[in-house]
Order: sequence, then structure tokens, then C-alpha cells
Amino acid sequence: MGGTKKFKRLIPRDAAERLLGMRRLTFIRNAGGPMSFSRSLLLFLFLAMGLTAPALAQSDPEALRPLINELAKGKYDDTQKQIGALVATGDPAVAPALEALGDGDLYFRKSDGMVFIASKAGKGYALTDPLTLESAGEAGRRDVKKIKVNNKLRRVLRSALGSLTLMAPDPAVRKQAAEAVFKSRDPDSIEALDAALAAETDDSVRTVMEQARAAAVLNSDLGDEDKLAAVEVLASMGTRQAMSLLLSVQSSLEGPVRDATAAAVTKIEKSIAAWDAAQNIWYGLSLGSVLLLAAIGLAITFGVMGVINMAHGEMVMIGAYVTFVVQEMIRTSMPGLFDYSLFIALPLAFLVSGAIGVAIERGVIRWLYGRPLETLLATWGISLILQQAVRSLFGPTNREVGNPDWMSGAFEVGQMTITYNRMWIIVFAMLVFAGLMLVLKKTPFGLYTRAVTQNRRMAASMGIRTPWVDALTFGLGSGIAGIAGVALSQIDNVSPNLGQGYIIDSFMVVVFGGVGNLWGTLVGAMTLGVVNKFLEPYAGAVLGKILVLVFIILFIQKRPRGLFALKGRAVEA
Amino acid sequence: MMTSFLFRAMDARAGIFLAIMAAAIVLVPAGNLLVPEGSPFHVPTYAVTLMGKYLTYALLALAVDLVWGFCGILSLGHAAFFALGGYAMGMYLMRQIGTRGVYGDPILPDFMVFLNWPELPWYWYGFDMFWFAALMVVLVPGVLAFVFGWFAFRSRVTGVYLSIITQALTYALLLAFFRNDMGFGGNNGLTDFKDILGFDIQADSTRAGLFAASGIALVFCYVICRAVTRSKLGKVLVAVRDAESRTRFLGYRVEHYKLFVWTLSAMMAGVAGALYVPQVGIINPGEFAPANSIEVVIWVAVGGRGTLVGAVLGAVLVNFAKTWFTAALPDIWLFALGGLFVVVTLFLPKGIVGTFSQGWTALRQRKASADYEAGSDEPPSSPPHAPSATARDAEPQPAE
Amino acid sequence: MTRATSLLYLDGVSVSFDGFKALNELSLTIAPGEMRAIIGPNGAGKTTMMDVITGKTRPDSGDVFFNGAVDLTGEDEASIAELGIGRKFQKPTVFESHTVWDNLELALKAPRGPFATLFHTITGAEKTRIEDLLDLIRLNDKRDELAANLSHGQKQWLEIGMLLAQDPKLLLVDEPAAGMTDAETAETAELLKDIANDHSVVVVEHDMVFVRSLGVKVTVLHEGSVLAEGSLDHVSADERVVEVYLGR
Amino acid sequence: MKKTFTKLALAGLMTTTIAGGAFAQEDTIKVGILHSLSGTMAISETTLKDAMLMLIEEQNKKGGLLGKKLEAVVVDPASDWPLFAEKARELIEVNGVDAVFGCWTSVSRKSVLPVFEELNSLLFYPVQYEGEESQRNVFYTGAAPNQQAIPAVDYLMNEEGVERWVLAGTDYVYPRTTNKILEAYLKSKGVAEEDIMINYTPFGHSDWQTIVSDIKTFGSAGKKTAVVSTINGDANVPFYKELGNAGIKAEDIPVVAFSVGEEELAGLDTAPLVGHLAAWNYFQSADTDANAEFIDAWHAYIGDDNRVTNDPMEAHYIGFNMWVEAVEKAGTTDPDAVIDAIVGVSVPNLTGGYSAMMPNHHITKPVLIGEIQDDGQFETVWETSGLVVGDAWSDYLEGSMDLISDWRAPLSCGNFNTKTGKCGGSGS
Repeated sequence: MGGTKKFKRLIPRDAAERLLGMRRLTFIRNAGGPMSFSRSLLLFLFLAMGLTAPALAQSDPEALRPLINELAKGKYDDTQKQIGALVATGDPAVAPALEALGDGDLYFRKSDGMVFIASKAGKGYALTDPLTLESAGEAGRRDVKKIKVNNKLRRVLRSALGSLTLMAPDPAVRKQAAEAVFKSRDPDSIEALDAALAAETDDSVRTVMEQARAAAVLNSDLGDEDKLAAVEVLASMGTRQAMSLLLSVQSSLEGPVRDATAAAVTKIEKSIAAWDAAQNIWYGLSLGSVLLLAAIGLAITFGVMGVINMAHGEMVMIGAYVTFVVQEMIRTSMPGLFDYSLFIALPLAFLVSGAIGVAIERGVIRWLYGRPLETLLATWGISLILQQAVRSLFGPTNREVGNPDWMSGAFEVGQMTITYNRMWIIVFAMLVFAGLMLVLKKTPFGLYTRAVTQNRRMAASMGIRTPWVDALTFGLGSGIAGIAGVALSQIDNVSPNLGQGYIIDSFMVVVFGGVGNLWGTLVGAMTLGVVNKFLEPYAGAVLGKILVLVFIILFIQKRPRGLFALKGRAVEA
Repeated sequence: MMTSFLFRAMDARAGIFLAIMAAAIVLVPAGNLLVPEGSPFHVPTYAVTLMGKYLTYALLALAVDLVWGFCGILSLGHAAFFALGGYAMGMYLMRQIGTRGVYGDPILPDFMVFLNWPELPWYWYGFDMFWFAALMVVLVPGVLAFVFGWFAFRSRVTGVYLSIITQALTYALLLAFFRNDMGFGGNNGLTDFKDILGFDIQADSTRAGLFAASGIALVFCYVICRAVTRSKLGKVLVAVRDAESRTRFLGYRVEHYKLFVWTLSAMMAGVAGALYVPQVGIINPGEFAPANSIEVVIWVAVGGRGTLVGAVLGAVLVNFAKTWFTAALPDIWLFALGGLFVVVTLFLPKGIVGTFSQGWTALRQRKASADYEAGSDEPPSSPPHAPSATARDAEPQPAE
Repeated sequence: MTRATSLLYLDGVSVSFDGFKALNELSLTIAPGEMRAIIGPNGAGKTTMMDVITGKTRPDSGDVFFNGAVDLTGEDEASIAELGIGRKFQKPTVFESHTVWDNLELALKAPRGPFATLFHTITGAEKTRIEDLLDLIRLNDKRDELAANLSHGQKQWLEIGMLLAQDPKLLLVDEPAAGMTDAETAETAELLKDIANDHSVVVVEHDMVFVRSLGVKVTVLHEGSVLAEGSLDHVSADERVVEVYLGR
Repeated sequence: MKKTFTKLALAGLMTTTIAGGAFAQEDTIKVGILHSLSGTMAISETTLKDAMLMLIEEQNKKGGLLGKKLEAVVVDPASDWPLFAEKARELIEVNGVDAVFGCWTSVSRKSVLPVFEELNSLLFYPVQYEGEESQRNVFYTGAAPNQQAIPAVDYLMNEEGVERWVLAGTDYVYPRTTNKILEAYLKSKGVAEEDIMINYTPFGHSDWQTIVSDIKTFGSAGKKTAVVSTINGDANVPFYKELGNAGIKAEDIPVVAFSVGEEELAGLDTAPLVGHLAAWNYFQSADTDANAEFIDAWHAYIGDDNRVTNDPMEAHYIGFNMWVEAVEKAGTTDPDAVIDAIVGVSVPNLTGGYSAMMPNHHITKPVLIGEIQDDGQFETVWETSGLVVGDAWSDYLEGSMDLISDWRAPLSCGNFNTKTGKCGGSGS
């Protein structure tokens, strides 16, 4: 419910209720449930308007009905006028209908043109009267038709809300309102902003309001003096948004204001350029951590065990599908857990991929030790089988894996935008790496693994069950790949081809870093990520990637055993 | 000198192979062109083209077997040389279209016309002449292989490191050829060919001719490979495969040997690609896909590494299985193909030819040792370490 | 002895791997026609020294000259081998999937270029030479056997045979007696002495009995440099040597 | 030995299939389905295979065609372009099919073209494509650029007031051509060079951080900016995920896509994407009886009520019905007769109108612009008032503006040059 979400963020429930506490209106009580909050919001909107409106008409539902039913007619331009007419009545009773319109829940009945709020019920819709909010029976899927909204109408609603919530008690709401005004740059809201600024106590909100005011001033026909001050405010903002605004008004300005604008733009451009480099490093680290996640399981199965594991990508894919299954179950049975879905998926993905890894090792790979090239052949076959199995089981199309709320959205650091999912993936990659190092260096299992891979015969004669260590090590590598799949499902397709996209990059990373060295994998992944991201703006995505590959080829000439190679006699023993 | 050089190539196995090939080269086109349709001996054009394609794959597999089976260089990038040869031929075929393209431009290929290329890029010059294109078919892959090999072998990049940078090579070329700015038709590649050397490319006789040409090329390259591998140079290659530094300490410049066989192999792959393109009617960057190169290695492994005939057999069998499965079991054929690879590795580790000839030798030796008195402790089997010795080269070092 | 008259001349050679000094200012001189035994505990730098001489490892500092004039530090393995330095590894390394005959044929002194070998046809003289070598290393009846099927001692001999086939001026022999029976060890010692008649030989060995049976000058290596030099009796009287060998 | 074995096996395989075909031909009409069921394109094409099987099944329920049952022959060209040509040949020569429905990518179509020409069979191609082609044996039931791209740009210009354009695409021929056409079109509408940014990415590109941030930067120049996306299939999911997370809202910088349909959105949480646009000739949300029936039948056939329908499926629906009608009209499945009969055939489409096969082997279609909804569907926000005729040769490209295509006698030419009055392109 995109629309609802957007409105929800603007004003939290308690604030609205506090505001509305004094006036108890019937429709709010009737509405009840989760919807009531956005209704209250709209009510607030109309109350605010009521302060200036000549009269707040008392609602007579039937008097409004013709206006509401008008919405069923005409095109978007007509709808816009009809909304204007409804707002002009100043009657809070139209709020639910408008809100439903924004959410795309407003329908009209084809037989008589009556407008209803509709929600899906079975094969048809449950209808609600938009004015009385009483149930109005049901309708078949074909009996009603949706009243459409488009981007333009959504914009109209957004900016209207912006200038009207500037006096809300919650500072966060006021801030968002000011940001909305900044985007709409509506000169008519200067007055409201001045009033709000006079009453404002929170400094951070005040700053935003001043910026919003500056934006509105530049768009108005106020004098040069006001505009010069506005340019200054925007220049000190230093953001891309400010620059965008300045550029857009530049052509309509004259004289000293125009010069000041130009100077401000240059200044902002400079500060942005510096931030761009930081942003590139961030992108590089983020790409690097994706590469690291994809490659780290391979660093074990291939790097440590020497199995040329072409089925590695499929382990990643299986992890992603585990996430899908977990989310699907959560969606159907306990939607409240959705935000925790990834935490539930992580151990499961590890177990499922790990178990498949152990099965592959026991069933196939253990017969092939000492013949690494034949593991290439067999695991290639296995990867074909796994791909097709997933295709047969889940279908060939993409499956939806959603981002939990804490993985969605972005925040700003200076002029850098940092998206939450990328940030968590970097953190996660580091945790996985640290965890793996810990397991290999500090646990008995890790000790056994190192012992077996270094000298199998000696380890066996010391009583280590080498077959089990092999199986578990392979399982560990596969399980880690599964965990990576959970993370990658957040940024990429979940389809049977998921693994194919990462397998080559993974091998490049492991080999570039130096086979058998986990630190090499870490440094390799990060280096390739950053190099790629620095090349991309100049060379373009395609050429950038080619250059990275050429770089790897040349680098291997210089260091034939990767970045972190062992030196000395042991290497060629 | 040359005769003795070629004469060395012959033995019973080679004889059988050459006889079969000769029969195929004569009978298949004859069955297609001379035997009337409807007769049980008629070979449909579809089958001729299909088998022609298999033969080019077989030639590619042969090239891979030469470097991998005999010199221990596991190339996961041979499809790149194949595709380059294919592109060289494709460029010739494009130039032959002339005014018959949809825009009727006498010089520019169609894709250049609608992407507004003002004129033919310089690297397309000369490809209107067959001899030039034919030269490029071997020269371009050859030079690329030479340069790549010269750096890689001199720096002593070996084992998986070499394999992975060959993947990087083909992957980089894949991305490069996908770029429309390169002037090779981007993703669509080169297609809609009309004729080759003046013959209509769709005519049955041309197809039969291309089949025969593929067969002859395969025979020719097979004989070269035999001659090379059975010469002293071939012995040095195997020595390099089994104990590279020993060979070096004997005074052989290993990198020169590798470079020689690597370049030769790349040129053969180029020829294979050039014969492939007119038969399938298209060349596009998909041929550079890293997975393709891996598949070629699998053909060789299935047929039997280091046996030459095995590479040919593996390529034909796997591709035949693919053709069959994709039609007979379209929804689940990957299970069948994947299963085949797993089963072959587990139960026929030396590939089909390797296993058979091993069985044959073992049988003969058992008979022989029964004739003598059983005195030796060692069973007369073939060396247990021979394959693993080479595999060891590719084995990565364990963690510190 | 000066550099000019030496066959092999090492002066101040140092090699380190990741901070570990494998060779530390090592100086050593071998005269033409000399046979020298080199002993030393594990990690003394014996194999690294061989690696430096044969071009496998580049020294961090120091000079290595062959025949008094040829700077070996600038050459690679193949050209050093062509100069006339042959090397036998610690672990017998022969071409396992070749026959004994082919192993020797490959080692035989002949043009080493790819095109030379491509068109090479074996000559009568070469055949005779291989026959002789087969007799020398007592593998005549195994000539068509794959090298992989030889016993450990036979592989050691085959490798020595391959060394001789190269017709080198200097042979570097790394632990030739390792893993041999007593009888084989004695035979090997005889073989080496024969060889020393017309080649210079450097033998690295652990087995004191074997070294004693060679009866030549001994150099003791320790921690990458020369600890003592002289006859076996002389060095085994040296206290430091005793400490190095027994003290740990 | 091995060679003979192969030959025997091959011959065996072929004789059985040929014999089988010949035998079966007595009472069935065979229809080939040439869609990738494995490899990278399986993600899109498998659905089309299922849709075709459903259409054939339904036709058989109605009594088949010319009194015979239809029989589907499915093969898997495995996203391997040369294999498409081989499989097409196999379908026609070995299985003896009378028409083939298939291909998705342009390169697969280009690969099979010569085969259909040589063996004189029929191909129905259901996907929107770059145009610049008209072949006697091929029927293009997807959109040509003038049936998708240009109306979409018009919409953005007129309704959203867009002045600055990002043309982002995957680097292959469809985006290249479409962007070329759009660039020419935009310039003809007075858009300045510096207000157009063109960006290409490789197939399956998954790291969109830089490009999304470039779009943001480009969009902050003070003019209303929109993105025209010809990003291909798989790469869209990470692109939209990045877009959603970076907070690029449709109200600020709308993205209009030509390759994103219901099927692609099925892999996404669309809540952050509400309002971004797509241009197609069909949306599942189309409110007509025919569409409701089609969706119900599809759900019943596939056994999953959550499966979506999309534009290429409708194209197959139209193409298949056209073929059926043309065969009935001609009274035979003979390709020449069908090619003659099919031009002018008009069948209902799923958006409430009729689509007709034009002489250039393209069809008439309505153009719909839809906004993404939070349930993964599109809502039509604009549509052409009438039907748009697919134009094989773009009017905005230099080489092709003089070309027309008309496969009816007496012209019978796919690239007739109106200036020179000759068939065979613009050259001499």
C-alpha cells in the first residue's frame, strides 16, 4: 500500500490523536483499526484548512454524494478538478474517499456509477460506503472499476500535505513537511512557513524550514534582497538538491541574483566533487563485499580443499531460495515476523546448503581427491542438475524476496547516499569473514581442517577422521555460500541463474587473492570492487569490467600465485 | 624429413580413425546428394549440417586435448580462439552479402547501416577476399595466443592460475564483443550469410561440401597432432606435463614448448570456428561464454584425455547426447546431461577411450605375464600416478 | 683458489624467504674435476644452495660464477643446464609416463629448441649412447618399462643416468642414497666415484657412511653458511659441527 | 567404430522421428514451440511455452483445425543462439511442423531467419523488438518501436512535462536501435543534446550503484527528468531494488521501461516502485471479458492463481489465433497459402479491440502506458485512442526512412525503397 505508507510516515499516530483528542467525530470512531490513523491525518488536514476557510460545513453525507460520484467520471485532469471541488467544501467527511483514492482503493460500480471504497474479498470486492463508512455489500470483479491515479495526482496530494502539516506537534513531522515544501517550492506556502518559523523551537527543523522558505522565495516574485538571502541559504546547504533548485531558477533570474546563483552552484559543485570520491570508495567497498560474500565459500572448497567447485554458485542460489521459502511461509502464517525473516533464513540456509554440500562430498567428490580437474567435470554436472532441480521445483521465473524494513531506504552522510541494504551487506560480509577466520583458527575443527589439508596422511595417522573432516569442511564452504545467498537475495534476482552470475567472479577473486589464503580473498575482493567502481564512471560499466579482467591477467603475470602467495621452497614441493 | 615426420603419425588406432573419417567424408555427402530422398540410405541435409557441426566441435576438442592432454595446460578459454576464427570467417561472409542486405548497402553490413556507422572500420578491410579471411582465421587466434602465452608462460603462470586467467581472457573478449561500439554487431553478431566462395550457403551441395571440408580439416589436424605428439617434441610435452621443473633442469625451455603447442592449438581452434560459422549460420559473442570453454574440456574428459581420438569421440558423443536430449526430454535434459558428466567422472576416470585402451592393455599384459612366470611383485597395470602427476600441477597450495 | 680457476664460485650469497634467511653470506668454491660432499642438518640451506646454482632461486645478494666467467645469477634453469650443470633432485624425479628409454633420450645432449625436437629423428650414435647408459645404470632389461613402474632405487639410478646423458661439466646430486638398501647405497657410491673420474660432482648427503665411502672433501653447512670444510675426519673433529649435529 | 555408431544412432533417431512424423501427420497438424527452457532466457521463455501449450489444448477442445487435432512439438534451444537455428531446422525438417511459435531475443530470431526462409515455413515472433526487419516467413506479433517507445516518450513529455532524458539500456541491438530512434525523435522535438544521457550496461549487470547515482546527479540539473529504460530482463530486478532503496520516487524521476512486465515484477516488492511506468500493448489488468477469460484459463492450466500474464503471451494469443484463422481461410496449412491468406486477418486482442495482420507482417495494436502498482500489476494511465500499425522500418533512422514493406503481390517485398522504386534496400 504505497500510498498509505507514504502518508503514515508523515505523521505518527499518537501525535495525530493528541491533536484530535478534543474533537470526537463519528467517522473516526466508525473507522477504527489501522486505517483510522491516516483518516485522522486527513481530518487534521481539513481542520487546518478550516482555520482559514470561511465556514466548516457540517456533514450531510447525501449532499456530498454527487460530488464524490463525480470522481467516477472523466480523465485525470477531471479528477484533479473534482478533488479540488471536494477540498473546497471543507467538509472532513470527504477525507476517507480522498485517502482511498490516493491508495488506489476507490472504485465505482459500473451499473449505477456509485463510488465505493473497495477491498479484495475472495474473487470479488467488499464495498464500503465512502461517506458513511458502512459496509455496502460485495461486488464481482467485473462489476466495479477502479478510479485511477497517476504520478501527477500523487504529487498534488504530497505538496498539499506538506504546507499543511508545518505546525504539527511532532518535530519529525514538521521536518518532513518542510522537506515536502522544499520539493514543491510553492510560493504560497511562504506565509505558512513564516508562521511556523516564528513558533519553531527545534533548531534542526528550523534549518530545514529556512531552506524550504528559501526555495519558495526563489520561486516567488519577491525582491532581489530576499532572493539573495535565499541563494545564500541554499549555497550553504551544499547538497545536490540545492544545486538542482538553483539551476532550475537560474534562467528566470536577472542581475546580481543570477550571478550569486551561478557562484553558489560552482561552490556546491566543488564540494560535491570531493564527496564523489568518497562515494566511489563506498560503492567499491560495497561491490567488494558482494564479491567477498560470493567468493568466500569458494575460498574454502576451492582454496583450502582444492576442489574446483563449479557448483559453488548453485549453493549461493540455494541459500537465496531458502530465504524465499522462509519469507513465503512467514507471509502466509505469521506476517509479523517478516522483519526477522533474514535471521530465520540465515541458519536454515547454512544448514540446507551445508547439507547438500556434505551430500555432494560424500557422494561424489570424495572419490576424486587428488584429481582436482575431475572435480571440475563432476561439479559442473552437479551444477546443471541443481539448476534444473530448482527450475523444476520453483519454476524458471524470478521469485520475490522482499527487503525487511531495516534493509530498505537510505540515509545521507554529507553528500553521500548510503543505502541500508548495502551497508548491512558490508557489515554482514565482514562478520562472516571474521566468523570464518575464528572457526578456522580457534576451534578444534579448524585445526583438524588445516591439518588435513596440509598433510592428510600425517593427520590420519594422528587419529583425525579425515573423511569426516573433508565432508564437514566442504559442508562449511557450501554453508557459507548458502549464507551469502541470503544476503545476495536482497540485491539480486532470485532465479535458477543466480549462481551462474557469480561463479566466474568468485574464481577471479580467489585466484587474484592467492589460492588458499582467506586474507587474500578479502583483500582481493575489496581491491577488485574499488578498482571496478573507480573505472566505471570513466570507462562505463562494460569497459570497466573488461579493464578489471585485463588487470587480473596482467597482475597474475607479475605475481603468478596471486596477491598473498606463499614464498619459498614449500611452494613447489 | 617431412615424410618421416608425418609417417610417424600412423599406427593401428590412427589407421582405423582415418579410415572411418574417409568413409564419412565420402559417404555422407554422397548419401545426401546422390541418393534420392525417400531411400533409406538418404542422409537428410539436417543431419549433414548437424554432423558437420559435430566435426568442428571435434576439431576444437582435438585442439584442447593437444594442450591439456599432452602438455598439461588446462585451457578454460579455448572457445575464445574458436570464436575469433569464427568471427574472421563471419566477416568474410558478411562482406560477401554485398547489396543483398536489407538496406542494400554495397559496403556496410546491415547492423552498421542502422547504427549509422559512416564507413567501414579499418579492421574490416581485406575481409572481402577469401584468402585474407582464411589467413586471419589462423593468424588472429594464433597471434593472440602467442602474445598471451608469451607473457603467461614466461611468468610461469601454471595450474589453476593459468586456467582462471584463460577464463578471464575469454570473459573479457565476451564483454568486448558484446559492445556494439566494437563494430562486430554486438549481441546479434554476424548472421544472414548468403554465399561462400560464390556458392549459395543454403544449397545442399554447399552444406555437403562444408561437411567434407570439416572432415578434411579434422583429418589434417589430427595427423598434425599425431605427428607432433609422437615426435621427440611430443615426448618433451609429456615430460613438461609430468615434471615441469625436471624438464627445465634438463635444459629445455619449457615456455618455448608451451608457447609452440599453445599457439598451434589456438590456430586449430580458429580453423574449427571458421568451419563452424558457415554451417550454423551465425557467430555472436555467446561463443565466447566461459561456460563454452569449460564444456569443451568436458568433451575431452569424457572421451579420454591425451588420446586425441578420445577428444573427437567425446565431442561427438556429448553433442549428440545434447541434440537428442534437448528434443526428446526438453524439460529435464539437464538432469540427463549433468548426470552423464558425474557418472563418467566417477566410473570412467580416464574417459571412454582411455578406459577401453587401458582395459585392452591390461588384458594383453595379463596374457603376457601368464606366459612368463609370475615373478614380479608389481601388477602389470598402467602407472597409477600418471594422471595425478599432472593433476598435481593444477592443485592449489594448501593454506599456509 | 681464485674465481678464474674455479669451476663453481659462490661468494657472499644470501637468500631469504619472508624474513627467514635460508642462505647467509654463503661462500663456496669447487675446482674443476673435484668431487665435493656437502652435509648439514635440516634447514642448513643445502637445497636452497642447489636452487641458487641451478637458477631456480635468485639470490638476494652475492655472486655465483660458473667456469670462472659465467654469471649464473642472470641465467634461467634451461640455459644453466645447457651450460653444463646437471641436477638430481632429492625426491627422484623422472618422467613417469615415459619409458626408461624415452627418459634417457630426452636427457641426451642434443639441440633443445622446439623445432629441433619436432623434426628430430634418433641417430645411430644416440642409440649407442643410450645403450651404454642403460648398461651403466643397470636398467637394460627395463628399457621399455614405464618409469612409473620402477622401484625407488631404480628411479634414483635412472635419474643419475639422465644426468649423465646430458654430459654435464658439473653434477649436483641431492641425497642420492635416500631410501636405498645398503647394497644399493654401496653401488651408488661406486657409481658416483666412477662418474667423478671425468666430471665434477657436488653431493649433498645425510648418510655419513655414504659420505665416508666417497672419501672426498666435505663442507658442512649450518644456518645458511659454511661451518667447516675439510676431510670427513677433520670436520667431525670440529666441536661446532658435533654440536650442530648432536647438540639439538 | 565410434563414427559408425554415431551415424547409426543418428540415422536411427531420425528415421524413427521421421517415420513417426509421417505416420502422425495423417491425423494431426504439428505446431513447433521454439522457446528456451534452460539457460539465461528460460526465465522469460518458459512461460511462453506453457502459454502455447495452453492455446493448442484449447483449440483442440474446440475441435482442432481443419478437422484434425493440433499437436505441439516442444524443443529446448537452451538460450544458445546457433542451437536455435539447429532446432528450427529439426522442427521443420525432422518433425514436419506447419508453423513455429518461438524466439525471444533478437539474436535468436536472426539466427533462425535463414532457416525459415530456406525451408519456407512460418515463424510467429511474440516479443517487442527493434524493427528494421520484415521477412516473408516471419510474423511479428510483438511491438515495433513505434508501438511502444515513441508513444511512451510522448506521454512523458506531455503529461509529466519531462525535459531531460536518461536513455539507459543493456548493450545490445534492441536498446541501441530504440535509443537511436528516440534520440532522433527527441531532437526533432527540440530537446538539446546535453539534456540526453545515454548509458549502456552489460547483460545481467547487477551492481547499479554508480548508474543510479549518475541518474540522480543528472536529474538534479533543475529540469524535470525521466529515465527511459531498455534494460533487459534479469538486470531489472537489481536495478529497481537499487532505485527503490536510493529513494528515487516516481513523482520525482519516473522510469519508463519497455522490457519490464508483470513477469519481471513478480520477483520484486513493488511498494517502493509505485508510479514508475512501462509501455506495452497489453497489461494483465486490462479490464475486458476476453482478458478475464484468458487469465482464468491460464490459472487453470498452470494450476497456480498467482501466475501473471504478460504482453508476449498476448502476442502469442493473437498470433496463434491469426494463424488458425488463416489456415481455415486457406483450407490448408501450406505455408505459401497461409502467407497469402493471413494478411488482413483480424482477431480479437485481449484489450478489447481487434488486431489485424498488416501486409508488412506486423500487426495493429493499441499502446498502453501503465504505472506500477503495489501488487505487482500495472494500471493503465494512458492509451492511444486507436490502434497503431507496426512499422517495420523506422521513420527516424536515416537508412530506413525510405523503406516500406508489403508482402502482397505484386510488390512482395520486405524492403521496398520508395525513392529508388526498387526492392532491396537503399543501395544502388
